[in-house]
Amino acid sequence: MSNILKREAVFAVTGLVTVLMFVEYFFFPQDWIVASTIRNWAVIIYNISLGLGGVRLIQQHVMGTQRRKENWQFSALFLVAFVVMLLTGLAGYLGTGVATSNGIYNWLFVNVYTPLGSTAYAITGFYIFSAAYRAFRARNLDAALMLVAGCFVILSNAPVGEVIWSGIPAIGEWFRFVGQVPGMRAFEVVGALGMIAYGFRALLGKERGFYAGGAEE
Amino acid sequence: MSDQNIFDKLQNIDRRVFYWVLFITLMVPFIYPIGLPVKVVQNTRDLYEGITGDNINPGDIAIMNFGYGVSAWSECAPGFTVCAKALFREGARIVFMGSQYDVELSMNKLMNDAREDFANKVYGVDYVFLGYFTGGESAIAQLATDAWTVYPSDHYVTPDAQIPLMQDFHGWQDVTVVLSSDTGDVGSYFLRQWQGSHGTRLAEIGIAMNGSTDYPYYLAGNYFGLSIGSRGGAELEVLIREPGEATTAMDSINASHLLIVLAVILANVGYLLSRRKA
Amino acid sequence: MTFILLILTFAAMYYYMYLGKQGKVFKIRTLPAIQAIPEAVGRSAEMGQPVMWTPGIAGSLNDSTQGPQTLAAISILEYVAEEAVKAGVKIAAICPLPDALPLVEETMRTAYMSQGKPEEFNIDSIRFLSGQSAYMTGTLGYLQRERPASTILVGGFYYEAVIIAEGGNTIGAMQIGGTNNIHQMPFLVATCDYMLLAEELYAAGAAISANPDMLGSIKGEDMIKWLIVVLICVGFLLGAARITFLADLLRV
Amino acid sequence: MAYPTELLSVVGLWTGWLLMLMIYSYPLYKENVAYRFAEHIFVAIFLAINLVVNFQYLMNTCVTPLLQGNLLMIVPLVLGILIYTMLIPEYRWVSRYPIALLVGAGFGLGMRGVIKPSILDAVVSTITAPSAGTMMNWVNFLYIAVGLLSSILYFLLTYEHTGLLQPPTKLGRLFIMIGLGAYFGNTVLFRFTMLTGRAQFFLQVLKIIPM
Repeated sequence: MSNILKREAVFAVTGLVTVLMFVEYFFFPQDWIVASTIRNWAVIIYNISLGLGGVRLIQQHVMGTQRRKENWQFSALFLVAFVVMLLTGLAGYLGTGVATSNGIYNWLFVNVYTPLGSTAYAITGFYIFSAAYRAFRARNLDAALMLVAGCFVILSNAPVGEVIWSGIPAIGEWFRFVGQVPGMRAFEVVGALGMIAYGFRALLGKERGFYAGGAEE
Repeated sequence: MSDQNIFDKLQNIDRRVFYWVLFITLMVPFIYPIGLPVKVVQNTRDLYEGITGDNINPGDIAIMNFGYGVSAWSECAPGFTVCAKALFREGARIVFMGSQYDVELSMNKLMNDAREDFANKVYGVDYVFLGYFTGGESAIAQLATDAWTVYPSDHYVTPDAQIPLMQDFHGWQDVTVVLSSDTGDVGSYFLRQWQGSHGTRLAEIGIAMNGSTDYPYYLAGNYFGLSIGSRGGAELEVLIREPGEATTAMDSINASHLLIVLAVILANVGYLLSRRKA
Repeated sequence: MTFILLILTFAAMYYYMYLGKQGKVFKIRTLPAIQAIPEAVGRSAEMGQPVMWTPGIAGSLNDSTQGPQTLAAISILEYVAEEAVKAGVKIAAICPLPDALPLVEETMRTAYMSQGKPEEFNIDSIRFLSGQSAYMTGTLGYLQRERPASTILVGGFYYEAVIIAEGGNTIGAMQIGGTNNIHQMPFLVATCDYMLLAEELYAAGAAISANPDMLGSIKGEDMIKWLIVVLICVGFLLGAARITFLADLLRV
Repeated sequence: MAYPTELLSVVGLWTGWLLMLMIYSYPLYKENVAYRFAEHIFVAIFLAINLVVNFQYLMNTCVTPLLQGNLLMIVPLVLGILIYTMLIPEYRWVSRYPIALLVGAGFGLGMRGVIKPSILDAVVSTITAPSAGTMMNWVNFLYIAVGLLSSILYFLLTYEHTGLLQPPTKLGRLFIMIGLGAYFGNTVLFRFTMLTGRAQFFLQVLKIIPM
């Protein structure tokens, strides 16, 4: 009994919910209350599940601090910053319903989170540039074609391309508006079929990857 | 010293030298601007014309989705701002929403960048800020069929029942056009659950990286218009005749793009020479 | 038309999965990147250097677009580990994904056991680095210190692919890349000697794990690809002759 | 946006500027204490904002309606909490039910929605002849059709690329490389634009250029 509860019943839920989504799409022009309700549940469950990654991260830093592991000071710093931001945010929310109504939370949000968010995400600009010189080689026909197309698109994306040679925008735009389309469209079509294959295996309960790291109980 | 080992020496330059050269190159044009003209391409023109003139009537409802966060402001905010201005000037009513934790900051920035347009608009009547949502594709599909379950209230916790605009917005039937600006997948959710399922007019104010994957959908008519990256933002600023952040950034884009193409060419010339020698 | 194509796709996949269950084995075509694995391990044996495998940080297992890439990467690890144990080469698995760690360990341990050398398995050959910058810094540090002769960069990558591939390239390692994330493919193509593009990653995983369901559904996919190819051929000729019958039909 | 005058805002501006330098000390110099300090602050604050914003959304969409009488909302609330049994090994199997519902809804919506835009519309667009009769339009029409055909043939996974299939599949891989090249070009524009924004912020805070 317990094995059915741990495996077959789970796959049945996946399959049933998937079929409900199909039934709504193909047989209900407006919307179907059953599918709409389940979708609304999925939104809420997804929302609650977002805390999972956080729990693991907090566990890791609490252990790091307790056991004085290497660089434990940074784990302590993490916990302090996390608690201050969490409490001030919740205080703001419980007070007026909008977290940023709390002065400390709003100040940290605008003056610490915003610059750090932009800075961390933009770091890739550095890496692309050094990789372009040190690693991007036309080692074969594939890579050569890719680099030629890439350079023309780069120079046609920047207005300066036209100043260098009037042909650049024309060739660059051909690559952007025609040249890339078959390759990208092939990824689209093949990707769609890949998603359907993966969903179909999940529908039949043949996809072990989802359930808690795929380990069989 | 034969030219071949110059390239070997250049190849082993410390990575940090490249980083300093790039960062300085990006700064110089802000101090000494050049201001080259920006040519408008068809996909951006279709986006602008699709939300102006007789394609939008006063009172129509448009959804504008902040699918980008503070980290992509320089890429998406300029184009997003121009589209919001254009829609307001056509008398459209706008529902702002977003899938990022910092959507409130993006909304504040928009209200500041387009303050003249927001000045003569009434909150709750001409526009509403619904704020953050989560739930991935399920939430976007649910927004199409029963919007009030995804957003029982706006960002300021005012229940939908007390917001005039929300009385006319319950699902896809009430929406004339959806504009999504994404670093992530929400644009493709609107594509599958709104445009693909109900034929809603959809356009993307996209990041440049997604330009290649978005463009075939524009060609197939799934997107009626498409702006690609900060270059698209600069083109939209040309179309609305109000130069802004994207136009200012174009000079740095020019300098840095020249630099990377030179780097690729230099590297490969050295590589081919050393391969011929070997 | 959407309904018909969906049912056709399900039918094709189910039919070949059923045949697979009956024992029919579908062979995945030759993938140069997988054929190069013995060569990569051989190079490490010659140079007395280790082989490095890493799956990228995007692939948490219950993410429907990234998870499958990690599972395919772990199947490829199984093959690499077996070849490495046979050749007596050290293998390092650098994994930034907490939920995939048990699977990585289980795969490495089984590889050593299947080659009859369970005692040679060393748990320290699996390194866990949490967080993208720690993962990038740690992997770069490993590349510069240990200087592996070959690196296997397959799985769900984000922009750490640029840095790790460049690091491997500048120490002269032979690199095999593979991902289904389009945004990282250009960088891996430009920096790796062999590359698994998009669905090829899953095909490689299926070929190695010989999972009948996986192979059957891939065969079913191929049939639908043939159908699409026929539709395009016929449609193109009709379109050129300005006959829009097929295009209108597909628009229904 | 004008340069702030109020003390708290000026302090905030310079805080952001210093944190940026701490993060960029990693690529521009080397991994160091300042970088690790800024990184841990960022991850901590990002996680806190994540929890606060999602808690707020959960209250609005689930708890408040539940307290206002929509008793059905107890189901997703309980199922959502059950996901956390994943952290307790012996009860991990319980977490499979909420995950099963998420996976079922995710794939159900994904599969039903992907066919029209990503397959049918793609084929229709490829086989629709250009309305305008210019030579270049017809060349592009042929190019895209042949390109898509050969690229899809390249992705046939259970057929060897030999014999009759060898030429088209080899050609298909070249079309794919052109697509990836354009993608690389667009990625450069994206990454450099974000770094440009940081270079601008650097100069603005130093008042070298206006805000």
